[in-house]
Amino acid sequence: MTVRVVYFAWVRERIGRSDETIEFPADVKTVADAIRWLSTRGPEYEAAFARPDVVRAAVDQTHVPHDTSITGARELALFPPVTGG
Amino acid sequence: MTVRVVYFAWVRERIGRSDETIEFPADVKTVADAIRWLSTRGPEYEAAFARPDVVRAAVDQTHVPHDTSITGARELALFPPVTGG
Amino acid sequence: MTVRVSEADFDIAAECRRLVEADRDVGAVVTFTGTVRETTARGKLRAMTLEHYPGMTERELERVEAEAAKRWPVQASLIVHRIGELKPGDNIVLVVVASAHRHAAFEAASFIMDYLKTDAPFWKKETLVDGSGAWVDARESDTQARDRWRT
Amino acid sequence: MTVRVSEADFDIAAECRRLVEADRDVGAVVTFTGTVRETTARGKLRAMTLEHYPGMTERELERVEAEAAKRWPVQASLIVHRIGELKPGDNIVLVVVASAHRHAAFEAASFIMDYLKTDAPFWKKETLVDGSGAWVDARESDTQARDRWRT
Repeated sequence: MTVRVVYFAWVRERIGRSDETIEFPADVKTVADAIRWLSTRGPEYEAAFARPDVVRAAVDQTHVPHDTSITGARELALFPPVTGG
Repeated sequence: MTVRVVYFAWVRERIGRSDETIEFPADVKTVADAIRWLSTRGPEYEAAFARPDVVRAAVDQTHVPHDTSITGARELALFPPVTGG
Repeated sequence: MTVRVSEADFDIAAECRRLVEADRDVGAVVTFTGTVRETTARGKLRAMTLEHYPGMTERELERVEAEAAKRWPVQASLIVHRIGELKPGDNIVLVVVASAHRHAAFEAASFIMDYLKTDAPFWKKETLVDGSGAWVDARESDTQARDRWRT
Repeated sequence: MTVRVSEADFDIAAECRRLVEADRDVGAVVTFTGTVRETTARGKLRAMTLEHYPGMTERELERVEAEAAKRWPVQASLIVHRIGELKPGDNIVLVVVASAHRHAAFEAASFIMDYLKTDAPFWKKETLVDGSGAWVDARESDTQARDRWRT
């Protein structure tokens, strides 16, 4: 499954890129699976996702909890809690 | 007792003046007494104070209830409920 | 803390800028602007005339500003109230509250407006397009709004 | 109902005037302006950089505006949020709500700010005068502020 993955704030800085297109293996079904799988891609990903509980996610630009399915998703965003306003 | 009496809004319009200096007789002790006494001064005062319960008062520029003493007051203001803002 | 009663209009942006420039740790500025509505219960408005009690007005506005500053961490506040003849769409009143915290700024501004409505000696007279005039009646809901701060 | 994400500053007075001119029965306009504070928990600020998620930001802001209009009689509303590099004292965010009723305007503006804080995808990075930089931490109090609207 091919998904555009986008990163913001310190998640983006630690990984060293703002977006990439990822071909997830078939057993990656949820946001939590995706974060776990990405963590294994190298030390920069490991650093970004060292505490997966503080990472927030959006699927196709809607906030979602980590147990949400990413099946059919076009875009997965991973970022720290927001701090606007 | 000499008091400057000031009127606002429809109290002022009905009486036909914005202020006057009144020598109240000795038995006029409270705001309610003053309103009652003023009502007897002519039809314009009677019209202004036909419903004394809707008239608000201030003694020396502080809101007061009708049972407040006017002994020693320099200024008594009589007006409708306020409608600013 | 400033109060101003004047025939002149006000510029919200300039007033806010002044408060923030005076203190760079403000963070949150809430403003309330009351404007003259064209539609009244009696018909279409031509003009609204604001009368006030000079001296007492300023005292009451200063009192409510001081009370707000006692209840919330207000860094700066301003009340401007216009008097004289106003047209539909014109500004009537401006309340500005600056604080480090947004909830304090919202609550203090709302509190000031509720007290201003019931305690500041202003009276509005409406003139309709047909030429008829009438003093605006006070509303019971304004007294209730003020009283909720007393609990 | 309008949302705008932009590097450019905003003029509160001009924005308010536009809302009132469009509807002469507005009566009450509440604005919230958030500005960059010079003093931070870590030291004196030199600059703040605002990052956002283009597309999702606008969606979230439109969603919260629509939700406010469902809950209160909002006649017009506007959200402007700046991005890019800002200095102490600069404007960050503007929320304007126009209504016939002042309590509706106050509540809707406060509601919009609470949701914006927790749901709109913006991130702040602080650069201090000593050159050190750090991402601002989210605050638990903001989540609590939003959740009080859910009861």
